[in-house]
Amino acid sequence: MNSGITAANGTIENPVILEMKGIDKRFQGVHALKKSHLELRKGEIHALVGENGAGKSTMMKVLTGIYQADEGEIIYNGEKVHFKNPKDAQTAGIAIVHQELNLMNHLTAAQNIFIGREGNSFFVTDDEINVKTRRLFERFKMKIDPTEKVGNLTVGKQQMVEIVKAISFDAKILILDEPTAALTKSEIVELFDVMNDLKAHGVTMIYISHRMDEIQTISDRITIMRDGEYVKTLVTKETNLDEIIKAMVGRVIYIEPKTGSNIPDSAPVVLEVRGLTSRDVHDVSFDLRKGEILGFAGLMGAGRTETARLIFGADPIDSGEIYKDGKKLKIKAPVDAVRAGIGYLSEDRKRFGLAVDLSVSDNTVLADLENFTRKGFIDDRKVRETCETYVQKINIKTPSISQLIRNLSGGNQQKVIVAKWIVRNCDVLIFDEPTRGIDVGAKSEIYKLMTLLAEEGKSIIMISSELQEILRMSDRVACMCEGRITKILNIEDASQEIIMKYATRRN
Amino acid sequence: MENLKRKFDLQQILAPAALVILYIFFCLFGKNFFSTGTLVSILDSTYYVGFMAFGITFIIITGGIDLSIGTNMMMSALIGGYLYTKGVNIWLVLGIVVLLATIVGWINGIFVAKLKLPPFIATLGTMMMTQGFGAIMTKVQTQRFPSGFDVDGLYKQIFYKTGDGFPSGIIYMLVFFVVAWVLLTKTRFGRYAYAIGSNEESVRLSGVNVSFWKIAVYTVCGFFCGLAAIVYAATYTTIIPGTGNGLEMNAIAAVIIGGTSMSGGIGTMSGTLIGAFLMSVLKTGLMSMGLQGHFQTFFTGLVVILAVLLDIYRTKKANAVRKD
Amino acid sequence: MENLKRKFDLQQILAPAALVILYIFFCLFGKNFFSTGTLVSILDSTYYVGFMAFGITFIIITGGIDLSIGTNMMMSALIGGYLYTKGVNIWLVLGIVVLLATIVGWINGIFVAKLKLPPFIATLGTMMMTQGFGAIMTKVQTQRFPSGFDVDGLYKQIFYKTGDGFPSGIIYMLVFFVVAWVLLTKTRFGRYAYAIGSNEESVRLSGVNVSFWKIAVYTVCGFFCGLAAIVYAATYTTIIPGTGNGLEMNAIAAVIIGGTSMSGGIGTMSGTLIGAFLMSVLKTGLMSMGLQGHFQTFFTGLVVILAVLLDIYRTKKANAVRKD
Amino acid sequence: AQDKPYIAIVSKGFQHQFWQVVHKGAQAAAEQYGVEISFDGPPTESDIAIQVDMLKSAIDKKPAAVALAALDTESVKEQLVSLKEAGIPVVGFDSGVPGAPEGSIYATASTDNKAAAALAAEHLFADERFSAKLAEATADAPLTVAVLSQDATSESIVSRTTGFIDKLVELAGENMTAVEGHDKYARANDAATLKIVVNVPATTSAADQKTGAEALLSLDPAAIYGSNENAAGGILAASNDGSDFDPEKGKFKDIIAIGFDAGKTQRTAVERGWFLGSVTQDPYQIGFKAVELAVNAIEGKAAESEIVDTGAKWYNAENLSDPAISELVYE
Ligand SMILES: Nc1ncnc2c1ncn2[C@@H]1O[C@H](COP(=O)(O)OP(=O)(O)OP(=O)(O)O)[C@@H](O)[C@H]1O
Ligand SMILES: Nc1ncnc2c1ncn2[C@@H]1O[C@H](COP(=O)(O)OP(=O)(O)OP(=O)(O)O)[C@@H](O)[C@H]1O
Ligand SMILES: [Mg+2]
Ligand SMILES: [Mg+2]
Repeated sequence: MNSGITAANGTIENPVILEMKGIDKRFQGVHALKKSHLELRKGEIHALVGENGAGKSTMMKVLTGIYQADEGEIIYNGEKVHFKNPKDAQTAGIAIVHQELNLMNHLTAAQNIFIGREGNSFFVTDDEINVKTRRLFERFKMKIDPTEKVGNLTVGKQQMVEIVKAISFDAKILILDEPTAALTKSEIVELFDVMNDLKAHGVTMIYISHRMDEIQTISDRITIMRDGEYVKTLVTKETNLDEIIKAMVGRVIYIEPKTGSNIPDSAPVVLEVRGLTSRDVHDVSFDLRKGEILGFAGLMGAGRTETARLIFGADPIDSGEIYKDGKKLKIKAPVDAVRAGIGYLSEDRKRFGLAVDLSVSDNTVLADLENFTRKGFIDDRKVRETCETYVQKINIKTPSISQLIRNLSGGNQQKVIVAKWIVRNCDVLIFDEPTRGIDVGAKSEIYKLMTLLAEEGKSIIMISSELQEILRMSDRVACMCEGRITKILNIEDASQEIIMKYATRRN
Repeated sequence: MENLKRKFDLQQILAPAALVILYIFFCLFGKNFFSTGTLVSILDSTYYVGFMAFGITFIIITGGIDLSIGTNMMMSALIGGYLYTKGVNIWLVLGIVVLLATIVGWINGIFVAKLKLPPFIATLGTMMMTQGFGAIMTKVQTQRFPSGFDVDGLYKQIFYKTGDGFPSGIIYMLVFFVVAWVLLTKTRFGRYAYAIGSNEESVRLSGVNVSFWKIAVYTVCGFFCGLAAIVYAATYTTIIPGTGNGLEMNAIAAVIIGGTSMSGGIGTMSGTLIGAFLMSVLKTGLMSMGLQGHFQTFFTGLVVILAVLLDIYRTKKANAVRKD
Repeated sequence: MENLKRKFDLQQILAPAALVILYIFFCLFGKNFFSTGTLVSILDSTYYVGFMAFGITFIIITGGIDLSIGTNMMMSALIGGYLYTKGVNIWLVLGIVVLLATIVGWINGIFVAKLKLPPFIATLGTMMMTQGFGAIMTKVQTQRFPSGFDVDGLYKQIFYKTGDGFPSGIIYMLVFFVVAWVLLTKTRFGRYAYAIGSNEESVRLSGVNVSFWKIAVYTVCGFFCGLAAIVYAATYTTIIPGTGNGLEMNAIAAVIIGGTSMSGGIGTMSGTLIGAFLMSVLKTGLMSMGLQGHFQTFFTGLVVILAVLLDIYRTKKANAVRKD
Repeated sequence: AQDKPYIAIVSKGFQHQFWQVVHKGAQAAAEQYGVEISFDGPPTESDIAIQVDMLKSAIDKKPAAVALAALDTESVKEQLVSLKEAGIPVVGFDSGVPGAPEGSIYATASTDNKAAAALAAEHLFADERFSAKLAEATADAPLTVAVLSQDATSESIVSRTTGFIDKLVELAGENMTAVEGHDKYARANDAATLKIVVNVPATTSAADQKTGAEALLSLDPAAIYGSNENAAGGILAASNDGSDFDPEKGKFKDIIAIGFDAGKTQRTAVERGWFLGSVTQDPYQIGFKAVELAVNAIEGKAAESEIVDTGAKWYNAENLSDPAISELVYE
């Protein structure tokens, strides 16, 4: 990739520093890890891949003493170890950056990084840790004020604080569980520099990600897991994408870019956005045609989500107009947008997409309940029938429609949300990071679904940080940078390089 | 899923079981506990708590709280009594009572949904304000509703007890229990209450007018406080200013014992009903065992904690499921 | 960042300003309000609320709540008075009072941190239990501490007022205000309180023994209730069984007025102190204007709401920062 | 600021009609003697802290005199002393300030609660239905008299409860009686043919008073007595506003009910003969005399007597028609 880093050699012959043998872990109902296995060599960057729910995070949580394995043993520096809690692991030099952000928003960056390490004295002062933190930030060329409250940082910066926190244990082994899920390309490059720097200092790293390009860039070896089982370990340089994916999903999936769009320029314009402006979005204008998929590419913080939220009425608009089928819309709240037939699938399902305590069926009809009520009462039969049809139609994997949505896998949750908007028969759907944190298998299904919807004449805006995804799905690509649309490309003219150019153009 | 089912069935069975067991226990060890007389007084002391509990169940399911229910009830009753003594027609008075309470509920709703005040704080404020207001309005004087034999005594016969001592109040209460139950389980109102309690933002982003429905929930709770005020007036005739705070905790206790989660999204109306009865049985029962008043307070507290511990233990499994 | 800074400075200024303005207001319109006598009675009525408020500030900053502080204080005082009348040495009694309250706090901590009960529920339970327990222990008898003129009156001179009327209680309170302030701002205890209130899970994942510190927080709150009990006894001499519930709301109101957030992570001890004073000034002031007791209740409620509205308005911008 | 002398009146309550009448009396006296008064009281009779604070701020207003009905003497001792030092005279009213430090109280206008309660006991004993039953009662089948006592803390309630019990014991004979229910009054006696059961509800709230009354009624006693308006209210609430005591067709027709104080519902119950009768104080006089005493004190007159008994009357269906009685029985 354009980060231009290649895996350093020589680590593969290094001595084994850590070995997890026959790790078995059950949760109520779920057999998360089945006699799983992992071997680390000193100073290597070891990628851990697998579909959602493969057991990667659990494996790491066992290693760092957050969960206790039911069976199996961990051998670290040649001796058998057993970490009862995260502290044990830390003191043994094993640090982790968790998949989901875990920061205390009301505390400063320094306080966050050194929480639990204020020293043994009962009294604490910040002077010392502020200095230490500043040094750390400088070392990795990060522009963050140690005394800034973390709540005021952007997600990217917060992620960096997390990483610095983990590093600050000067750990022998550093675990990064999907650290890039919320990072921009440039931040990812920064991160990789940091990782290589650490590698040079002999730190061993486990790197979990769903992004194959990154894995191929940064890792020395790759361990693949499937359904809580160890599949195989590959040497990055000696393998290729297909082999990895095959091992992950047990089948081959090709992601080839779309060659051309079959949406005629004559196709009617469904959504027309003019001069949309707010604090973080400036004068955004574009048309969305019937049956088209308009990709929104850009670095994180480019303003794509914000644009979507503005169109959807989730955040207040400063100025600008929105026309639907030629009619001007007055959108003050999501209610208005939904009435106008616009649906929005948030980039953060858990927080903005789902009512987790509710069932699949409740979530499916949530946006359209008034049409499922007769004389003020909810028509349960109609609800059931509708839901069952959609469960079939877009094959949502769930034991029953009365299943609590929180028990579904990410991919299937995403499908339910899609169903929600189709039920509400919205003809403009905004997918924000539709495949974030979703495994390769589920991904391709979501892609199929989107294509299907487009063919049915729905118009789709797809915000994504994964360029292959953009290239594969879009008819046209809108590139955003710092809240502005810098260019709208036809798919024929688009390539990763070109998109990146516009996505980083400052104007 | 299984967990959920099991939990649900247990829910269905456990609470009523506890109620029955407790009743039998007191029948065996209490003095003249097993008698229609006692049964009736158990019902009597359930009415007003019950109504408040029904109302606040909706709110707690949305993940909110209302500390003002007790004082709201008293304030409405007070002002009602005041108007009655000023010669306003009794039925009109009752109407006004309900209206007043409903308005207070609506105000709570505005505070919470529009002004975005945390429910605890907003209703703590209105709790103090209603308590003060009622006293101020009535110049801190005890207000009296007509007793059963005054001209206007009829309303007591309807809402509390007929001349020949039939507890008509229970009918009044059950009718509105059904209303509450239907509201919660069969209507958009109820469905949104659960949804909001489960994840408010995602409901908003589903194009639901959340603040409208939240206001509705608090208003309905106010309405039920009004109904409570009527039955309170009918039962105790005399309304004393500056009282009412503390009652909210009884109602909340009933809701909790009934298995509704304080964090929202989970709860049933039947649970609340049973919780309310359970508390009355406990109260009357301990008295009949010759235990002085304060054992009630103590044991009610104990029951609240045990009930929830049991609940946690039961649903541990269900909760354990993936947080990530 | 700016917003935050600005907010913070405002915080610093606004509350004290309000306090002063209110005081001046009453000096102008109250009857002989501007007098050392009045000032002293303002202090007097602040003591016990203040101590409870200090204690619960820690808990609220962790995002918890303690409804049992009022009844806990009363229970400890009751049992203390009981022991005293049974002839136990006064100083020993005071020690036991504090110990009892601390134990109750510790129990709350266990319920919340170990048994994972929601704080609201756990402390609702202990609230009822302590209230009942105190009454049961003392056979529902009023308990009396020595008044200033009895042999053991000395303790009053220390904790409440010297013979020649100097309000020594204020010293007692300020000393422990400093203790509370140091605890909150300068120690790991306080740091973790903020951290837990801000994001408990991440504190746990950072290898901090969260439940230990949570228990500590509730225990400390209990300890402060004990201190409150002493000054309450010293001020009012007579302790009545079955009272104390409702007081918690005054303490909480003080904390809220002081700008501490119910959702945890944000709050200051000085804010709480000012909040407590503000309420006493309001109380005494309204009385001195010849307004019936219930105007206090009303206006306190109003102030709570206004205070928080103001806070929300002030921090709106700060909050606006990216939700996604 | 004021030219008229100012008298701060701190009562034990404010809500009950009783206090309203006291207030009236006080105002009347205030006009007659040309003084300014303020009248305030805590929300419930267990709010000692509130009363103390009220008294304090009353003192801070620099009154010419203070009239006080203390919830509890201990808690106000200190104020009494400072009042004495400040040379501000204090008069007691209603239950007054029993056991106050020497010379801190000028005089007290109050009902002798013990005596008043004794009235009730006497009339109960005089009732032939009751005496008949008592005659039949044996040690194995003793007769029960139930007493509902609002709380075990306020002086006046306690003395009204004791007054009633003691008189009953005196009339029935020490060795014939036992008292149980509440430790404060309890006195065991196996030979007892008359059992007096006292109940003190959890709180002073109407709901708990009712529950207490119900608990007592479920023992089917020969008689039940409520020792103040609130307790009587509990009995009324538990008996369908008293109608259950209807001697012909009432649910509790064999139970003799006796109240204390007045109030509309209670008055009706007495009028209709559901209650055997009730004892009323003379709240108007209490208020009037209180101010009168205060004025005397201000003018430096010596008090004639420590206590000015404002009297208490037994009223029942018969004598209610008599206006002299009727005017005492407030609605
Ligand atoms: N606390 C838990 N309770 C119950 N089940 C759990 C828990 N944590 C994980 N699981 C289950 O264990 C399995 C492995 O989960 P895990 O999070 O390790 O997968 P993953 O490989 O990290 O997936 P992703 O790529 O989405 O992070 C999943 O089926 C998950 O549902
Ligand atoms: N609710 C919000 N309040 C304040 N600032 C916001 C909010 N949402 C986004 N921002 C800011 O607006 C800018 C655009 O953020 P946005 O999330 O829209 O970018 P994006 O292109 O969606 O990138 P990503 O979705 O990967 O985060 C960022 O600087 C972000 O900090
Ligand atoms: Mg994971
Ligand atoms: Mg985005």
